[in-house]
Amino acid sequence: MSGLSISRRGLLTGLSVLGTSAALGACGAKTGSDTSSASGAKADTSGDTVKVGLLNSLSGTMAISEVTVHNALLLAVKEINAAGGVLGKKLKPVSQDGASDWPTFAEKAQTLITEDRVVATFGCWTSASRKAVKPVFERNKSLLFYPVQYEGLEQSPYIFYVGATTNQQIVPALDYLKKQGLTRLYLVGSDYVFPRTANKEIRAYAKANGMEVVGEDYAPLGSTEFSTIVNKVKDAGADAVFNTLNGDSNVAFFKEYKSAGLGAKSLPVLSVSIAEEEVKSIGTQYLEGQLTAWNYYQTTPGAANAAFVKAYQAAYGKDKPTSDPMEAAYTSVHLWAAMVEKAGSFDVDDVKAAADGITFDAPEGKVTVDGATQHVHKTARIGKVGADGLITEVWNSGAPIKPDPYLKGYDWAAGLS
Amino acid sequence: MSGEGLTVRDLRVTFDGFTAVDGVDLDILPGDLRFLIGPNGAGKTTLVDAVTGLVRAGGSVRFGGEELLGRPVHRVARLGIGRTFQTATVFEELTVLQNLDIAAGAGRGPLTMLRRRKGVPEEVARALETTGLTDLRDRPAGVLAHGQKQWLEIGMLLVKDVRLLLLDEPVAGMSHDEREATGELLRRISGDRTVVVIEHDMDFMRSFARSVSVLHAGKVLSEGSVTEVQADARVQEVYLGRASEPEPAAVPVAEEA
Amino acid sequence: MTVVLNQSFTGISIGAVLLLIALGLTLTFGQMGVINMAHGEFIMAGAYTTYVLQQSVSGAGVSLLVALPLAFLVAGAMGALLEWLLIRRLYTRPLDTLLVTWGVSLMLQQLARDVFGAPNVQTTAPDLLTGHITVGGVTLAGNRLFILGLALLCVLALTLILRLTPLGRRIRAVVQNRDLAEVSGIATGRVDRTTFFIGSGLAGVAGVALTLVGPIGPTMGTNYIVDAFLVVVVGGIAQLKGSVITAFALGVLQSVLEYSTTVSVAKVVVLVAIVVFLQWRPQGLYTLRTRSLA
Amino acid sequence: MTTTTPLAGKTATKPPVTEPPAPFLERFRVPGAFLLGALLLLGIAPLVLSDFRLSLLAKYLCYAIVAVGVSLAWGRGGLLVLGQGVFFGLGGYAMAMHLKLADAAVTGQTLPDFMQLYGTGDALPWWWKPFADPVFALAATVLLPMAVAALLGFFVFRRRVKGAYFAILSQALAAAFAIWLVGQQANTGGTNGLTDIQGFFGYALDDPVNQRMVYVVVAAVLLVLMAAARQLFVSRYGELLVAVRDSEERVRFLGYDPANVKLVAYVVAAGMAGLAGALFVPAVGIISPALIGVVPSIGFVIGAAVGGRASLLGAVLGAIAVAWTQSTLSDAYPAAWTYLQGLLFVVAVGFLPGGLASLVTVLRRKRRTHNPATEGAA
Repeated sequence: MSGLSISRRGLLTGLSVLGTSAALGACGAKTGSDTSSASGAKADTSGDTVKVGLLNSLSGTMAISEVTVHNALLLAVKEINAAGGVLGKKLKPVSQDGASDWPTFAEKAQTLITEDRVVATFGCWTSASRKAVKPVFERNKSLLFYPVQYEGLEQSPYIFYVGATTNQQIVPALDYLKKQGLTRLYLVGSDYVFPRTANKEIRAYAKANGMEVVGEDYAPLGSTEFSTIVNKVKDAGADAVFNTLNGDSNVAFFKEYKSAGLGAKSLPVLSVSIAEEEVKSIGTQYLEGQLTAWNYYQTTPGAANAAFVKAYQAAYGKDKPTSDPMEAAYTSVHLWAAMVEKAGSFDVDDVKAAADGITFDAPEGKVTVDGATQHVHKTARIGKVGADGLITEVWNSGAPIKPDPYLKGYDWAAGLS
Repeated sequence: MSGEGLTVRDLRVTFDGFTAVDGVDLDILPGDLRFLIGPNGAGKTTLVDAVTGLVRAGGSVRFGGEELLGRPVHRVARLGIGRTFQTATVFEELTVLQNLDIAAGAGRGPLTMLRRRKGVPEEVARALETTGLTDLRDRPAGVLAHGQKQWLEIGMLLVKDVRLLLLDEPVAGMSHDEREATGELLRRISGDRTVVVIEHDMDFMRSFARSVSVLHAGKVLSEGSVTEVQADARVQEVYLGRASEPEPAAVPVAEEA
Repeated sequence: MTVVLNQSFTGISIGAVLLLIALGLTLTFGQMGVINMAHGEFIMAGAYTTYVLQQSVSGAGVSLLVALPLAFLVAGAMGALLEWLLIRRLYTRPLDTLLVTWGVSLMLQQLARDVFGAPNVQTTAPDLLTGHITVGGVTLAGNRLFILGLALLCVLALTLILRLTPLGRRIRAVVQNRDLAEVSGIATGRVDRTTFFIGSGLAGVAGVALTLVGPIGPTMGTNYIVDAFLVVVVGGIAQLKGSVITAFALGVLQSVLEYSTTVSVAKVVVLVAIVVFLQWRPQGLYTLRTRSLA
Repeated sequence: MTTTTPLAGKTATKPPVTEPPAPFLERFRVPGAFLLGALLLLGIAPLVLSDFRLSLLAKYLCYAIVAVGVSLAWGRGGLLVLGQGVFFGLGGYAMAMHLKLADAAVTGQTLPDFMQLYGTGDALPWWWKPFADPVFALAATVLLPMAVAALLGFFVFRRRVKGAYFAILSQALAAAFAIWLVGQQANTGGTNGLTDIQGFFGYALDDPVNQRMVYVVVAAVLLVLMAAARQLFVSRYGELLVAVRDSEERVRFLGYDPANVKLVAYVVAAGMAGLAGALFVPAVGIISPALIGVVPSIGFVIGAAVGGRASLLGAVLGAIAVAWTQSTLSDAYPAAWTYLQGLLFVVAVGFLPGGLASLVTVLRRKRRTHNPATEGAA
């Protein structure tokens, strides 16, 4: 019985403290005002080394893909250090595990910036993780380099988008299909932001280009039961399937696809999330002859790529494939280093100012940073899966395509965003 | 003592085609201490299950003028009918006092429920006295001896002023002294309540029963005082070949399928 | 009409997968009342067994046939070990078993990741099973027919074991009355372990079958575990036929809904339908009505 | 043990029994610990921790709030609540929807940013509209989860769905809710969830001072809820809840409806999870389906299991400790963390069902046997 009265006292104490703190809080900035006292923890550039943050999912469902990106980032850091570092300072990579969980990404981004005081951060894979960390980087005025192709419609002042935006992957892929006379499309995707946004753009493109979308289906992320969707695809009378499925779902989809008697010859599938690593886990038995759209393949010709593949396999295993996101991650570190060298400073504003026009002879070919959008000029490449599990290019855009995240240069895309 | 006691008419319980209770009629007057005996499978426990709403049954069961069949268990209980089980079920992690307090409090309002118990309610104190558990009231019920648990169970029925007690083999597994004490307890509480006891122990029955019903194969075989029943030829026939005092079964739950 | 027939076959084949993954649970959960969340990882063990075997045995068809009994033994042994190490100490605490085996499942997943790597691995299916036959406009996929046949075979075998063999009699005796079985001279501990061995072994067999339709990776078990339990819960834990009917019914329901709506909607509707169904029949489709064991 | 015999009537009636006065220290143990906790959380932590550490602690305390409810429903009531993610999510989304609308209003928009990108039309869905009102939104963070829990619990408990069935059912619901949220990208933000939240009732969240205020609110709510839960634990209701856990059937024969007893615990736990979700949003700045499905829902009980489900303090400290271990260990040793997490489940639940808190009791009991004078001092 004494518990009751005392708990009440405790409660009152709590409330009074709450009251004073609320009064304190009133000194804080109001929404929308620019008087925020947030300054962002300053990166630590005092010593002989500077820290760079690597933010990838090392555990959880996304670890499958993100660990390879992590490896590629480490490789790039090692190369830069071997060449003398940046502005004479060695880079010290600090890894944080996003654990395939978006709130954790936000927390770890904050850790990298305020605790580790990194000069820049590289990583994230899913759009969801990028959306989760975006406010953290903006609030702290710190830089993130994002290495994966994505759905566009974004332009944060504190993110450099090194992967393809839609006009460097989806649009060229549609151009290619149109050129092949495959005009009736069935859209299959995982149920999340990228496929839904991409498919919206595909519909707009199709309408303007005399193509037809004959069906559109989404499977929950991680779904492994595709018999009904494949039945629907089969019945729809499509010329090609545009596939934005992600991860495990691809395995189940292609196994089902084959056993339903469909294949590259009868009904080709163009996938935008299947790279060399995924081909390996799905099986060439199911994928041979199918199409993919990326900016880089392990087989992409050129000395830069030969060196990259050789270095990667020397570090991580002879049978390890290299893929587009890995290449973009690798490239992103080199691009940042070049920006810093040009700026002569690690300061975020200086680096941003120096970004425009920075080029790098990347494994995918020459890439150039577009300072206005903070995206990268990239060459689009359509590839075909071979019996050896590698993807060979069957078409490319000829020259790097200027990034256009909001598709402003395309009339058919008006009203999309 | 008012009311008409327990009246059972044509009670039937069937499990998947097997008839466990097959048209039982019983009249138990207020203040009676009635023993239900019968061989394994006679339907004694099922009868009590039916009366307390645990199994669905046909026919009619009235107590104090109210029809019991068709009511959910807790509503039957609120009419002043309480039972115990073959294996004593007390709340092992609560103290004796807490057990009794919960038993006493079914009608409490939400505000009382949300407050901490202060002191010992009068009826709880009385039940502690009656069952002789006063000194053990702060012990967790889980550590009580077997007999004490049975008394606690009976005490939990007493605190809420139950008018009809249905006890399922209350002395099974008890020592001789415990049996005697339990018998005395039953006698005392049956003065102003109706008590029905399911029992295998014939000595215990002979010592304490006021009246006896013999069940066999789901039907009432014989009814009357201890001497009348013992003299009944049909009863002797049913028990012939069996020990007149079968040991309490090792597997109490499954014996009557 | 073809659409209806095609979808019916799809529904049945989804049902066959559900049945196969749930079959082991009808023993471990249905008969023994153990909620084994690591069941999914036994499925995974079966799939990885197929993968390892293919690395060493050439010929996809042969390795698949060898994988079936081998996966049964591997997953069964893991199950028996789990029973011996942990579960037998927890028979009186079913809810705690759920959490403990969830912990085991996490560790097994990480183990698979450390041994086989985080990415999915691939197996090659024999040509016979990647093709299809067409009967009157209906496409019958080889892998689906195989899974359907395998599921029915397992049901048959399990029924025969439970009904006809001395082991089956012992299992039923222990389930119905552990104490009585013990005093009748049955080594209940050994029967428990054997039951668990068979139940887990069936998960291994399911794992082999799943290599034909889905991904093989460390997290594959988690894809199936909730569905598998739902089949047994809805079917009623007492009888095998409840699970059989439920698996096919859910399969057909899922495929019909998917066809007419979207996969997400179908999933949500099926899950909600299950919750509602359990309101109506809390003990599932088939129950054993017995005297209350209060 | 001496055999007592029922001898009523023979013994003289004793004077009415009252509770023995507790020893001095005992009497102030609980309130003392409570005040100490309050001092630590509200006084010392804000002084010694950096802004960043404090915001992490705020997040852990949100999990601890869920654990308070878990301790009540599972620890006391034996209801293994494996679907707390649903209630956490309902509270979180209710709060985030309001904050997104408020953010949009500041910049003169009618639609939250994600709807402008992914939405179908330019009208706000009808079920978003009431959340523009702060009072409605705040009430909804608690009442919405409670209402859902009440509806579900009413049917489930009445039909005597219990134990494993209840646990599996909760998981199915958590899965269904997460899938639904993901599928409704135009209205809920899909997998991204609701993120990039700028303000909290007019205060800019990027200001560290305001972040500290959020922390204080979270800590105060935790303390208040712990006090409330403690009162429930020691009340008659608390005893009855334990009785229901021990033997539901018996409680029914005493004339109670156990369904109602369980319903109260379930609904209160749901409300607490909802409040935790609502506070999580300003503390972390995001709510997403990743916090709602089967796996996170199981995660919500692990803290309570490790610390001691039946002990309020144990559950709260367990939740904080597990969250802290996860975020410190998983970077350096992601694999080791997964093994440890699995091991925690096995050891804490399998071999130490009382959690770490039971170690304290065991030790205390040991000490008491050495010093019998303190026992039963009446």
